[in-house]
Amino acid sequence: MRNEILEQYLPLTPEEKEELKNKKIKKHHVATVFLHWFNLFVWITELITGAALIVSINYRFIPKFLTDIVDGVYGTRANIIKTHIFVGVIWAFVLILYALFGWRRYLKPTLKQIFFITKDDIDWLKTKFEEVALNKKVHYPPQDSYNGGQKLFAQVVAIMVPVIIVTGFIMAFHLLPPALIRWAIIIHFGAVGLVVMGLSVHIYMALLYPPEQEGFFGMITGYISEYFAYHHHYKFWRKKKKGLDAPPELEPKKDWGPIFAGIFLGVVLFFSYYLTGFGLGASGFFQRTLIAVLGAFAPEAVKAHPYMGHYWGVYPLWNFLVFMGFGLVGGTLAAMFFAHHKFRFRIERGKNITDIQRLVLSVIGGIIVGFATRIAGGCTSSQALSGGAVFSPSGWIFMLALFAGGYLAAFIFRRFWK
Amino acid sequence: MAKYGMVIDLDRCVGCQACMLACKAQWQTPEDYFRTWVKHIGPIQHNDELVLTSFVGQCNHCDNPPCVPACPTQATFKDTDTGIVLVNQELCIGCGYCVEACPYDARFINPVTQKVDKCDFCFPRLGREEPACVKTCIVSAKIFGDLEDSNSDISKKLKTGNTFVIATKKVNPGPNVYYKGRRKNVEAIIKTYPPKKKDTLPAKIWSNVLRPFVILGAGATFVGSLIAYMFQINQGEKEEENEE
Amino acid sequence: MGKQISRRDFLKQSFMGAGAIAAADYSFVFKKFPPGKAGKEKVELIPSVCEMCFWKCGIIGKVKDGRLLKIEGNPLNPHNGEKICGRGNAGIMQLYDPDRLKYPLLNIGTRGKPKWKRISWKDALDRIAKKMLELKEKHGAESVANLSHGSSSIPMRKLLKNFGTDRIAHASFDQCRGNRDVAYELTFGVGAGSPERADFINSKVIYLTGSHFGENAHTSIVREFIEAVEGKKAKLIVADPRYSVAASKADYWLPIKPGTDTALILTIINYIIQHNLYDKEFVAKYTYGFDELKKEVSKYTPEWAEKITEIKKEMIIEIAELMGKSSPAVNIFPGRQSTWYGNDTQRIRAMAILSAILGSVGRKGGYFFPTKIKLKGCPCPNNAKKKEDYLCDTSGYPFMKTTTECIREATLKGDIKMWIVYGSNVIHNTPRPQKTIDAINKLDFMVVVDIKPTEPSLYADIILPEATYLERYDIPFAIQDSRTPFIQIRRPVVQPLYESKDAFYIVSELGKRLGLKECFPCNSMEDYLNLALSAVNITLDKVERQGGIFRLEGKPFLDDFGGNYKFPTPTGKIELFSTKLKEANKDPIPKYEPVEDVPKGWARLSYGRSPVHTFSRTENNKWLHALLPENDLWINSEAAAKMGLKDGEYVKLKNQDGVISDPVKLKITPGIRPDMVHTYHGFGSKSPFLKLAYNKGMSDNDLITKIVLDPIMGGMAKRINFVKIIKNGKEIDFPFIKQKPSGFKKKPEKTISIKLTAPIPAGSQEEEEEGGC
Amino acid sequence: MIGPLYKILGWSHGTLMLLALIIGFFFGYALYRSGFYSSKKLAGVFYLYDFAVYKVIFGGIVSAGLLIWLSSTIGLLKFDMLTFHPSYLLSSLIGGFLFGIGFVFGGFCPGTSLVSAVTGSFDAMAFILGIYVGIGIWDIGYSWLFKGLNHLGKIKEKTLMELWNIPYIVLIIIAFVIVVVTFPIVMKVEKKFKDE
Repeated sequence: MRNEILEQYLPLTPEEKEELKNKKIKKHHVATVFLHWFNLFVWITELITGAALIVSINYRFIPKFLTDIVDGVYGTRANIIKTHIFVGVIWAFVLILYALFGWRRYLKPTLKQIFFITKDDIDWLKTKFEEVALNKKVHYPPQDSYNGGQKLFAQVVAIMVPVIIVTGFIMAFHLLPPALIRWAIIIHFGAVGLVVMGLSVHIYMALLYPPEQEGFFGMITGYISEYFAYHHHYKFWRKKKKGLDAPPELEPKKDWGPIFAGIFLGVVLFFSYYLTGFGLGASGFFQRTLIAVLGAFAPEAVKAHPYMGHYWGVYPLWNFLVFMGFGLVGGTLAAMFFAHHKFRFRIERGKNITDIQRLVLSVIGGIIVGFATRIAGGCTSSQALSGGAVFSPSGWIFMLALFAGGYLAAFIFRRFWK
Repeated sequence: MAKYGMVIDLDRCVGCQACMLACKAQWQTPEDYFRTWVKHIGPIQHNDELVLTSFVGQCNHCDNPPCVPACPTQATFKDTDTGIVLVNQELCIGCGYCVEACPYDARFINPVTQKVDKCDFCFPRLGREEPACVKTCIVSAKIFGDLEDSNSDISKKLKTGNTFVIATKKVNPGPNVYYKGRRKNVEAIIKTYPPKKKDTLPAKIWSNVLRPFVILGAGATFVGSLIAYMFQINQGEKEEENEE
Repeated sequence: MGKQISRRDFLKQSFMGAGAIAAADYSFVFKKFPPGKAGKEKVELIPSVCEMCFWKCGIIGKVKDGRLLKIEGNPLNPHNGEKICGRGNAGIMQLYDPDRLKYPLLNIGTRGKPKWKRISWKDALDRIAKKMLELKEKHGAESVANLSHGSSSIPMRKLLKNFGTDRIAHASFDQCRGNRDVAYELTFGVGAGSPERADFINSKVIYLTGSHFGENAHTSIVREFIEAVEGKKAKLIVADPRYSVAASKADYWLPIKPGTDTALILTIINYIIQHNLYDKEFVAKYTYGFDELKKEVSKYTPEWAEKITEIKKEMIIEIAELMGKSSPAVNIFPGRQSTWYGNDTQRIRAMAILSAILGSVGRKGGYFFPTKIKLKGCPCPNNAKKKEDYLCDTSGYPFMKTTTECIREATLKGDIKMWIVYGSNVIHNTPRPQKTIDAINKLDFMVVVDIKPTEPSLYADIILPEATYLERYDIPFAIQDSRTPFIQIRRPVVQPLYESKDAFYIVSELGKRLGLKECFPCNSMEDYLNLALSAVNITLDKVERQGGIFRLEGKPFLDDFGGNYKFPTPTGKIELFSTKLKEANKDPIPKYEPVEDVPKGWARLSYGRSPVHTFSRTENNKWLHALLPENDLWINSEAAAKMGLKDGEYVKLKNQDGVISDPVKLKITPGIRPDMVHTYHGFGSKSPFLKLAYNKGMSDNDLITKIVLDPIMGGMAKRINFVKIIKNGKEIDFPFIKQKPSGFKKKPEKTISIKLTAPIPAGSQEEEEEGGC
Repeated sequence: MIGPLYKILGWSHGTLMLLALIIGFFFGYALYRSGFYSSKKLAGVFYLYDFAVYKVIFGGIVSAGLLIWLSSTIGLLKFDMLTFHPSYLLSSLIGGFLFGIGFVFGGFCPGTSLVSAVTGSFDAMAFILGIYVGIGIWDIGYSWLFKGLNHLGKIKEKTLMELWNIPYIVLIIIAFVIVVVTFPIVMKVEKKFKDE
């Protein structure tokens, strides 16, 4: 595959160069352009206010006189932190929206490309270094829509931005106990530092370095000349022009057999009991997250409530079952990744009911299950499985009643799944 | 300009804890959190003498307080006019670096406001009324005043000698709360509640690993780009043509 | 005395407002305001009188839109000035205590396991009045008894006397300071007073017998005591088996063997007389019976005293010499709670005699005289029968007033059918609580008037919620035991919360229903106060405008009487030889009677106060509870080591009658004798309605079951109970550790001029380090 | 080291959170890889075409029971220090029955709904919305409607061993016998209904 590209990637004759120069190729979608310049605005304000906020000797990034200037501009330092948080929240909101709606068409392919380092990219870095430092005439190896340097910087940004947002929210809204807020602070500063490292190269390359100049205008208009594309992003040019060489797909793995799954779960349950003394549990996650949300709005009411009251600690989320829920989500994503399954939005339903009916049924099922877990004080994983393993009476009764209820309902509503 | 401090006369103090409650009433600190404390010591045997005293403590408003550099956003600072270490509630994000850094455990995180709370020598009452603990002390064991004003009560009391600070050779942030009293009492206090030099793991990692890495890294790329730009300028515009 | 600020300063301060009381907010500091310019919120300053204990300190309530924010001392009060103790500051949480009594309650459950029904005030008072009148017919007015404490219970006592019963006992007489007052009346003709009239400020020597200043935070006297000892460097002698706060400041600490104080004092008296150190001129002029005294005490020699009191004889001689030399400015402090071993009145008489022969009575540095202040009372005639017709056998006790024990006995016999318990936790303050509960169960009717649901309310048929001291007027306080006598007024700082009512409403409404209208002619407390104050021709609002205090002329010392003062005793002189005791054929001159020794394997249970609690009254106060949630048990470290006990462990105690206590935390310390344990009184509440206090700590009162009545005035001795330790069900005996005579003298301290640990001079802060890219 | 480590060694709450994350990770991994991201597979047990849920639960019970029994007999684990569900038998019965009905309606249980929602299934997300509503109804209505409903039929015993005083290993063997007997039957039933 690769040498085929190399053969076709020949230096251009002057005429071809002229011809390609005045033809335009669309590189960036308008949403990406907007997002880029929005990011620029955010990063400028956040860096200024952020750096101005950090004035202690042990943490300071910029010299004192600069922070005093910013202090002067904002009046009181309280305004600085308010601006910083306000802009941060807006930024996070926009990014999440972009990620949700732009997932399939933009984010997924871009991420896939960024984290897919090839030999060409490494060669590109070497040649770039020779060109800039040793001032040699170079011929770039064929690059995709993002060249090696841009991929490297994009990787840093892709990982560090969510980290910055998450730690930022923890700090701004006391989401976790002080001990973790302390960790959040240094991670936040470290992540910003990493991005800033890449930033100066990114700005120099785009703004001041002549050969890459056209890329800069590309980010304004969204179009670049075909020549620039051919010379700097040959693989992108080929894909755009000839629609070739999409990266190979890995075939998905099959599910485990139920017996192996049972034994695996048994071992996990054993380790849970051995390490912590508690069994597995899932319904607790929903109960405590609901309490945390309600508590955020009406802390007094929740604290005084006869049932919810004793779930309420100073940090309701700081609990075994809640973190088991986070772990569960992590485990699922990891499992999906290693099984090469594709993430796809879907609705599973029987043949003879419509999507809407299926959703309504799920909601009703959820309500009954949610309510039932409160009565029984647990769900399949905590009562049936964990309780069953230690033969707690309520566990076995719960399981038998579950099957009974289930078969009864299944018999009545067999129409939905047939 | 002034530098406020306090002298606590351990000989006069009877350990009645009125100061703790006056402070709590004035500043509504929640449940069992107190900005000032009276820790009863003894009666214990201290080199062949019986000792029964009270460690009356609060924020010492040190000359170079370890808590101030520990706070990233400088929410806590030593007010230059009065020498009092204050906390700006709006800037504080309740991370607790300063709480960990204080050698006297004089700070705590208020669970209601989720921000740091500490003694501020009754800053809003300054100049009009004595701090609540000084005013209510039934044996006038606490004397508050300006250390730099030589004829203030506190300076006169300090001149009578036998005054100590709770500091050791190793840990001496320059506290401004002095203790007057029999040597055996002060020694018992320092022995039971020594000032500890404390540091948190994240702070250590930050100052020894992350910060140098970030500063060097960002510095390197910035300087690198600068030099590259220099090269670019002195060998004139690089035309597109000689590209091949 | 604290610095007296003029009235102008005081008023100036109040108008400046007390600044931002809410959480500290220094946003203005950044506008570089000069410190001190606080916000302009309107904060009212209302002077009143504290009742977190009985010391009646003057306070100021800082109130903003009807809510009490802070309590501080009233600078115009000559006793405590702007100073108030921890409990005074925590008065706010007494007012806003969620568990306080809110509405009149009727018990529809059983006594001990109550179920409360809320009823109206009218209904409650009707029921009480109907019951009282019913009992008056059937069994006579004396079948109604009253156990009360605190200043707000005085109107109720007057009403009951008018109703026809004098069965009124207050714990302060037979459980606390009764025998001390009787001893002083027998010797000087006038009681020891509250606050005690000790002129510490001029004393050269102060002698304390077990008084633990600082652990009882009686503000004005602790303040003067410390000023004298630390300020004026008076010599302090403390005779206390426990290394108390006072002992830690003493020049001489005498770890005396419990029960032998009288022996020590009689030995000192004898030594001073033998070596002519006494004030001959004062004794000749003002005392009666000196020769009998000299003959009586001649047998008490220091050698004998060393064996009895376990204090080195050199030490006894040294302090006797010191007292002799420093007379008359020697202060033999009478103490306050003194019902200890059963011979307490004689002990305090001995102390009074010692201060008399040193000539310190009515002299600077000694014990000064009270100044009579006559206020008009409410004209309630006393229709109660004469004392002889009482059923309590007071024959054996010549100076006995009605005591709780006497009422308990009468109730068990069935002569008393109804109790009105007014502001007194009878189950916690009287020994042998089971006997009190048995007595209550025999009652027809029981009424409790209190601010908190303490133990007695569990057995009440009707509970009336009384307003706390911050929500009511009270009778005017004429402070006579003072060098500068004054009158101070308690007035409501905030409106009464819930449906709590003040004493005047309760008593006048009850009076109406009992047909005793003329007992309270005034229709409001203000009228009553104006009537009372008219005796010194001032009005209520004149006093209030003056900051709640009205000063009078005092005549505390002999010189104020031109050198010849007639003591109100039968002989007109200080009776070293008591004529009244002679008539009642008791020992006219105190003798040393040995007290039962601690049996092997046991330890003597002693109790005391904490500076942050007033016994069971403040256990449920949120802030005070935060400071001291439960009491701990002092136990000698040597003994604990032998018994295998560790500090902070929880153990139970068993006393000689087999009563087992709740678990208590151990405090192992060398500062107490091996055959003695000590704890704070007032903990271990059994009332589930007090959410904070319920079952916290151990009630020492449960263990005090053996009692001995003082032969002269019937006070209940309490320090004669012995305990063993029970750890995880196993009984552990106390080891016998021979105590050799001792006595500790304070080491001289060389003053060091330089500050010992010189701090780093300010201003040399590390240079501003230039960081960042 | 004698388990349960958190309780015996007195680890901090933070460590417990870390352990919860790790255990949750493997729990989620196992649920996903056993195919429980699809409600079709989950509901299969009630429509007889795929008894995966039944097999996994019983397999888990037997294998976990065996490991727990083995470790507690050789003294590696203190059985009585484990946290047991309080035995409210009647509540478990009612709760279980209702749970079964809800399970059939929605096609998920709380744990598997989370797994499937994360992988993009809208019906799982609807199910989770339902769960929150269900719990909300309980929380809000607790004081006046459902006060004691979750504490019915309380018995003292925490395990069947105490209740029927049968040794632990015997119960495990019984469960194992059930597994060995029922699995082939179930396999046959699955095959019959699978083609429908």
